[in-house]
Amino acid sequence: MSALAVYAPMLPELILAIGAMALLMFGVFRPETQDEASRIMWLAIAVLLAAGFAVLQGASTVRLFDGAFIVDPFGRFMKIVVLIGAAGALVLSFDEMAERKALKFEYPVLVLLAATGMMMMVSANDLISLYLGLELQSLALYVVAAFRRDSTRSSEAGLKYFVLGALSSGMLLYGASLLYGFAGSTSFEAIAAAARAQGAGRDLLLIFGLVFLLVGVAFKISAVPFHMWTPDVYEGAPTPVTAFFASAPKVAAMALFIRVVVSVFSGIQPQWQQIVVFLAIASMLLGAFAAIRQTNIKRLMAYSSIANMGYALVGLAAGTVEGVQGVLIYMAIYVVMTLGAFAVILAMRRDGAAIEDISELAGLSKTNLPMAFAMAMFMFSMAGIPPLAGFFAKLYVFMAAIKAELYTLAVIGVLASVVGSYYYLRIVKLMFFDDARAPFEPTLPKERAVQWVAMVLVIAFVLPIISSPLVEAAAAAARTLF
Amino acid sequence: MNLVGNSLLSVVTFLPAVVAIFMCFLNSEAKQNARWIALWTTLFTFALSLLIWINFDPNNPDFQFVEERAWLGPIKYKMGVDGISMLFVVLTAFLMPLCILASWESIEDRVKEYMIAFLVLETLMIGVFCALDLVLFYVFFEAGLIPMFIIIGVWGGGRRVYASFKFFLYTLLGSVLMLLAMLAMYWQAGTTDIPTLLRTDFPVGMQWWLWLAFFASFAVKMPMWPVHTWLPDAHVEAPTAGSVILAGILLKMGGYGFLRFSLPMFPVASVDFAPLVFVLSVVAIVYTSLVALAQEDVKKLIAYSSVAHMGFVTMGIFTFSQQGLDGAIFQMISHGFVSAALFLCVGVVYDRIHTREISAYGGLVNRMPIYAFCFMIFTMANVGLPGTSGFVGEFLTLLAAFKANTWVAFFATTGVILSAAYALYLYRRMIYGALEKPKLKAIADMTPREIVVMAPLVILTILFGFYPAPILDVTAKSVNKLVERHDAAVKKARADGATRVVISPTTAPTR
Amino acid sequence: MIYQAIVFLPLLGALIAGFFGRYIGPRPSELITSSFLVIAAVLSWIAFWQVGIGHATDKITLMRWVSSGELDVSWGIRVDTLTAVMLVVVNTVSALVHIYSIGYMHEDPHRPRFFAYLSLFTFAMLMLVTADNFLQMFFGWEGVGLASYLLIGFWYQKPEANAAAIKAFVVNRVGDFGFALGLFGVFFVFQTISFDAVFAAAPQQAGKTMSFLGYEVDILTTLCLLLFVGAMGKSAQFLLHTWLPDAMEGPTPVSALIHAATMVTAGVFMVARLSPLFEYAPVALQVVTLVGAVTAFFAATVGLVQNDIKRVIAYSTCSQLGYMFAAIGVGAYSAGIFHLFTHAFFKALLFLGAGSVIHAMHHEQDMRHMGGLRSKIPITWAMMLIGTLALTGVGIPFVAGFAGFHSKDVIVEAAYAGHTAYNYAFWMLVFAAFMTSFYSWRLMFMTFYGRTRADHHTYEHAHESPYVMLVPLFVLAAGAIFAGFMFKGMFVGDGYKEFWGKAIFEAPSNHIMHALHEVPAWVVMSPFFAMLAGFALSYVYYIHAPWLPEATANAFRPLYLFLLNKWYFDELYDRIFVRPAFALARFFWKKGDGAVIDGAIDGTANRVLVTANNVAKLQTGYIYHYAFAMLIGLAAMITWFMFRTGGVQ
Amino acid sequence: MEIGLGHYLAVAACLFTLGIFGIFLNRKNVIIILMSVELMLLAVNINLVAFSSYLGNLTGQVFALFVLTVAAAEAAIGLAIVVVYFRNRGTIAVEDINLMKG
Amino acid sequence: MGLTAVFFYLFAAVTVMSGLLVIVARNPVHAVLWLILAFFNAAGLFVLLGAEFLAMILVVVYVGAVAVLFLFVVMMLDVDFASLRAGFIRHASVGALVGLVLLVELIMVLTSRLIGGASIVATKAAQVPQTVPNLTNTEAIGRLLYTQYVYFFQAAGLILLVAMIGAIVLTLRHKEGVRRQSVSVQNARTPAMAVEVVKLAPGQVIVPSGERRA
Repeated sequence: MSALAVYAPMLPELILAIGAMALLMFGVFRPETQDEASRIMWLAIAVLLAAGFAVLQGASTVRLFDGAFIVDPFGRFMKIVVLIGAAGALVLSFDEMAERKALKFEYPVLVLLAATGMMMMVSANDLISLYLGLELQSLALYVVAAFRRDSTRSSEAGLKYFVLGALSSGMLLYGASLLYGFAGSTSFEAIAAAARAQGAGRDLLLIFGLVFLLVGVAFKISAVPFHMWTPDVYEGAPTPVTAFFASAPKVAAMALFIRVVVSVFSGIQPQWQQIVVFLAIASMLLGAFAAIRQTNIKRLMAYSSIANMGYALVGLAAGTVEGVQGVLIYMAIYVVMTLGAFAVILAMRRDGAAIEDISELAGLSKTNLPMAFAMAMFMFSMAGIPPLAGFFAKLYVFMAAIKAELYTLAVIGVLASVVGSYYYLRIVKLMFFDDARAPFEPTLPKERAVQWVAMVLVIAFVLPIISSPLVEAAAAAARTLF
Repeated sequence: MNLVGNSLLSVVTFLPAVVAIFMCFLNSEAKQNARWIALWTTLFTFALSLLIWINFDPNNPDFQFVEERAWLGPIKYKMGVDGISMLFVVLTAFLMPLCILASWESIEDRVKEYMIAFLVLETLMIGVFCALDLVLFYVFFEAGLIPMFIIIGVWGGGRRVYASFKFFLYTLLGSVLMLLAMLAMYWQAGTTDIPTLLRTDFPVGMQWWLWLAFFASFAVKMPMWPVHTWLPDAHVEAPTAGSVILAGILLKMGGYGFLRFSLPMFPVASVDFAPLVFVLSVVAIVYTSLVALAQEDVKKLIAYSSVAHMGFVTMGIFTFSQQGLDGAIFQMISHGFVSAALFLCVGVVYDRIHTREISAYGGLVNRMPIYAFCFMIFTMANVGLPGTSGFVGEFLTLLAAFKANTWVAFFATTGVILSAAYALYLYRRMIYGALEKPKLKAIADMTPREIVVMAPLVILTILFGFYPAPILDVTAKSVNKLVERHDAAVKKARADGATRVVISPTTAPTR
Repeated sequence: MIYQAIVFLPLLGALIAGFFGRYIGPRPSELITSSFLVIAAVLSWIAFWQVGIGHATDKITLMRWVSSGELDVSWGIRVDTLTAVMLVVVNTVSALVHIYSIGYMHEDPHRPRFFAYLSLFTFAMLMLVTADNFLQMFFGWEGVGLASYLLIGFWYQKPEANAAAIKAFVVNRVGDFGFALGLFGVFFVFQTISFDAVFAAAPQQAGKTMSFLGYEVDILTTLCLLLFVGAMGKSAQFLLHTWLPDAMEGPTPVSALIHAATMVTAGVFMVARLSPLFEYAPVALQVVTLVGAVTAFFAATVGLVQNDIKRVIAYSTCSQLGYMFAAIGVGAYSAGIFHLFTHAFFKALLFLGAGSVIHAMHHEQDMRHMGGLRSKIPITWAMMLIGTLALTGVGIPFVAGFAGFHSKDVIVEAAYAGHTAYNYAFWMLVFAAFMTSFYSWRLMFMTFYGRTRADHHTYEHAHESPYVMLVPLFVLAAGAIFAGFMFKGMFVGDGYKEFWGKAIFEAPSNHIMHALHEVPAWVVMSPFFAMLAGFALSYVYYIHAPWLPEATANAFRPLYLFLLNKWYFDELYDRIFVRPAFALARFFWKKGDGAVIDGAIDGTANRVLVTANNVAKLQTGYIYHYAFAMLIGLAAMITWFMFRTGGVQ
Repeated sequence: MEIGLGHYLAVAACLFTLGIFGIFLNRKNVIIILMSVELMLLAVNINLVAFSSYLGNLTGQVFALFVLTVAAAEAAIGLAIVVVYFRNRGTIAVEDINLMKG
Repeated sequence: MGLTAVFFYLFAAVTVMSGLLVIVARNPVHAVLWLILAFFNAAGLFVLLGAEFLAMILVVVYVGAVAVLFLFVVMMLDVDFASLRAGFIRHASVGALVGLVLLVELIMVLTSRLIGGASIVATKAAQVPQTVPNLTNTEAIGRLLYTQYVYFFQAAGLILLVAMIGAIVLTLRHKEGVRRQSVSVQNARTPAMAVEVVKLAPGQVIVPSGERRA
């Protein structure tokens, strides 16, 4: 028993992996019906919840497998967010998929495996575990992107995602190899120690390793200029998948990003700070501008997520406890907003077909006020208007940036947020100011549930009863990295 | 007092929002219910706000009714009012029932949502004036954009989309910079507590930047020339009650911000930038008064006149004198109900004829004598005729401006001439003359409901013109404290060697 | 209590008539307001007696008004001789005008409103004259402006009336602009705006300078000049006079009350009230003289050729106000006020008489369409005659005469004694007296004498006014005859100092009141001869040789047109103020706000959209472009660090 | 001249660059892109093995082993997606893969 | 110049050359073949570096499986090769420039920094697993793989599982209308199920009852 107890900290990952395999078996040997698939979907959600529950058990920092796997409060925080994102995306998935008779049991299995990969990424404390986690996640995501294999768009999305993802993981690997060469080890601690050495900041081998590695991770969080896949994939992938893409993997990749720069490269903070500032500025600006002319709501959400990652990076650029805390809060709120927004997007159905054109939202407030109101709240929140959650997300990252005296970054950030608010407003305008179009089909219960929960969270974040647990947990999580 | 314990401010602030939440579950068809609920809520809120006034100690220059609760770690939920802010709370609560009444019949579409938007807006506006924490202030300050955006956009006129976007983005652009400044202040002072910050001396170099950032926000909100162009558009397109709130309360947030933040927290920068403010104020007064003269849309005209009147406010504030500040506050309060009343007046005829073209009217006095009377009172108050509330503020600010800079006073006083010109010109074109337009032949005078809306405004306009003491007494002590502290801070900073060429002229008479 | 009653009875009347006139009907409204005014007038005379004769000056504080820091202003009533004189003038004339109006306006459906305005005006005027500080004076100042605006525009359906009303208000505001600045300056210098405190502190400020608009200027001179701008506006002095003739669009009783007897004299009153300041500002006083003399002369020239009966009187008023200012300018405050006092009677008489004529002629005002009315309306004729005699200053030199004779002669003498450069003031005033005589008689001749030029119907139906209109005329006529004679001793005689008490201050160096008694005899005689000459010429032109006016006009056509068009002031102002203002307004609106500011904003917004399009175009959809972007990003970062770090390695 | 670590790294760098090159130079066949990715991974492997050898520890080789494993999995998935795409569009020309853009 | 150097240059040159040919080859089939050549030579380099096991794996897994898979797909997708590769070099110059910059920088940094002295290499080798002299490369890797790196090993397993699921889920199709052979059903067939005995009355017509067939 005691030998097994050693592995208790990785119980969440075990639950996910074993759960995935069990469900796979379950799916393979049961008749291929929608009901069965739906049951597996429920079970997958249960597995995710169980994993989440397992994450919550434990408080200390534990390293396993010669330090390749680390469980710490930071990781726990991010894992919870990841699991919420994944579970939320699954909840949104199955009504939609069942509706169009496209529910397959492989989907939840792949999501579970992807989630396993994400958990591994969050817990990675070694270049190899980083890489493997990343790839486990990515490969699953490539598949689900192309999941609707009869759809040209879906397969194109998968193809693009795959090709560019492969390129990015090539770059990441190249960086990893350089870092290995630099430090003589793949362990984060060893690299960190080497990077803290005198003069490491001028060692181009280390810097190149850093750059290549960060490029690979930046691709996953779709930071500009490594974002190019995002709009196309978001648009092409089945909408529930897009919802998934926009939530959990971003969080995992961001967790990875944070851990890598903060704990591995703390010795060369000025260098990575430059990269992060660049990525942040580019992402915020591009996200703000490119979204303006979009007509497809999923594309819009893609650019929105690019911009959001830029804001999150603003906090990271500070490189301080406050900064990391800000990013954590940002990601948590981002996931909620995103899931809520996608819950609305998924509910845009007419005559059994999903509608993705933004203009179809016109006059929604007249045909479905609760939904329009929820969407408006998400949009205002993403625009960073108080007292909604999105404002506090931005508040914390900018707070950190200001403390770190990154004034230019902060100013550009807030200006970009003004530009960005334009397109969020445009959606509100469509829903509230314009004449009504034909109503959508009635919102399905699960979608409505997600909409409502997310909306309540977004609005009620202003209450300390909602916000302070998150803020404090984020603060505690952030402190463990320093 | 014990009825609401120490949370009177919170109750006044959040009562409308709480009711709004309950109203969400109201049947949309029950329009009349929505109206009555909103009316009673706002009336009750107003009654509670009067409690604040009654229990307010005018001899205490500090914050009163202070309440503090934990919120976001170092950021506290802290509310309180002093002589500078208290009246704005009452003003807001006072205007709200009038807005609801003014929308009684003119809003037929989505009544419930409309009332909810207004109630939420009321909470946010009152909150702005009560907040004693930077972030809390910002939350209230900025959140008001949402309901206002919706109000203009949903219940507005033809170009409502353009106007609402302009309003929203303009204001947002200004205030995000302020947010950054607030954060910088937080790190500098280690707190977002406003009373503490009021006692904090920021380094002079930092003050400049902070001042500019706050200025960006408040100047847009005021609005000061040249960032004023959102206002005419927003006013024109907003429904009547929206214009009332916009002119009556939202504009005051800028002036309030200057008084609460710029002046006391960045005294040196305020002095250094005062010439800039003076120039902009004077331009606002002269330029926008002239522009008002040329308007063909009655709401636009009033909007431009608002800009001009706000010019007096900024000018008064940056004289750093008791009279200037008293005058500025008075001007804001007075403008709060005078401009509100003017927009209500426009609303009265707009509801009947559905046009805001001045040329579509003429000779209204023939059929609407009561209306003409009300309009006359407010026109005269707008002109700043002594005996109306509009005079006192203008007078005090100009008085103070003369002390600060005679050129400023000189040009600003020309506003007195111009305001007479455009206001009377408007009155002549709309009210006087023969009733010739066929559409106007059957126009009816104000209904009892409209009279009920107007009457308090008329009474207050006259009352405060003859007896402004209730307002001036309340503000005096707090303003005095502000001015003294400001002077001391500037003296100290200058003594510390932070000498800088100040362009503000010294016009001390040789004695 | 008596003073409160004097001041607030009119207000009460105004409120009753204004708010409840619709319900109680026009006749009660008339009666209430008129009787209140009569009471006030009677009380005023009592007050005059108490103060003027009994020297019982008084000060009453009614209520706090504006208080902010050092500024502490209250509503109050200040009663001294100056106030008492004004109370008498205002309330007497006002009461008479009220009564007169009952007849004059009896056909008008809006009588309650009219009487409310009249009473409101009276109240404002009373606030002005009883002010104990600059601010209350300013209140009254603007208040009479408002009432004037309302009354001029009383017939709101007439576009001309509306235009005139706005013009009156705005031009007055130009004056108020000066007043306001002066007021601010006073506070700035003295830290108070209470009359007593300011007057007490004024001597210490004499000769000191302050910075104003970038110049170092003498304090008191500047303040007095600024305040005088206010007086110019209200008293329709040269350059700011344009509103007064237009104001004749209002009902005639209004012209009598406001634009002859009371409001326009507010400027004179103000300068007299502020004599403790002006006395220390000799330059300002010189300006006052100059403006007064020029106005007297200018208005008289214009009056020569006007055809509207009321306009003639209006220019006459303007001219007479110039006399008053000229007197004050040379230091003869009491002379100025004396003329104000007498002028109120005869000018109100003339206006009301003219009103009676107009009433008789069914609202015909053009003298070219009158003539021969003497037989039709003899009482009116008689009253007008008395008024004319008083105005032109008929009297026996060194003995006695009509009211104007006494007061005007004192002014002319003072102007001589004042030793202006080349005695310009004296000569201008004498010449103005000549012209005054000419146009006054011209008015008489054209209206009442000769063959009628009115159309038959109108002429036939011309009828004498009812007694409710005539009785006020009688009272005023009595004043026009006796006021000068009776009160000369008090106002400008040897006991004048005792009479005025502290109400008028004269600097120790000011000996004008003595000097004017010692002017040469020819100086004393000069206005008399000027008057005679004017009468003679007028007689020749309009009775003896009626073809002469036209011939003269044709002979001196440019001059005639120049005068007829009032020296082209309206056109000039239209060109340099009104039209440029509107042009500028449109320019600022369309170009400034529209093109530049909104252009910049919308332009920025468009730039954003264009940028957005371009940015979106970057997203070509081609994998290789995406890969290329990544590569560029990578290469850029690598290169950046190469160069950042390269130098060190 | 001794063959040092640098030589191997240079070879790897060349291959890596070629791999990147292949991705955006290639306009016609998406499978070539996949092969380019394989080239990149090969470069990485050479790097890892070279470092491993010169450092005298095996981590690099183990890493390379996993890279190989993952690369195989990646190739499988990649080719599967290509097949799916081909079934839908009947082409795998890179230039045709631009249904979604903007 | 030792034998190692000769082989190094040989393998290196062929690897890079065939790598180049992979991306410029007109025919995808050729490209795959060039790729295979590159792998072979890379395996040679591995051998030079003492990593025999990896060299083996490279040949077995890559050449034997991956490359063949490529070949299979390329040929399966029956693409019209003639029309391909027409617009090969359009933005090549810019791309080449950027790529060249990258390459030069990489080589500059990697060679200048490391060929001379592997200083960091020497100092930092201590705390990580060493090659054990008396074990073969394969054995050493094996020992590590199942002890210290078991976590990675399991993770790699999951990845392969994902790849499997993914490949199947994306490409496996149950075509409608295709009859599949089911041995168990065939074997379980009894005469009772196959033959129906019908008694016919004279003149009665047999109506085929297709519905009965299971």
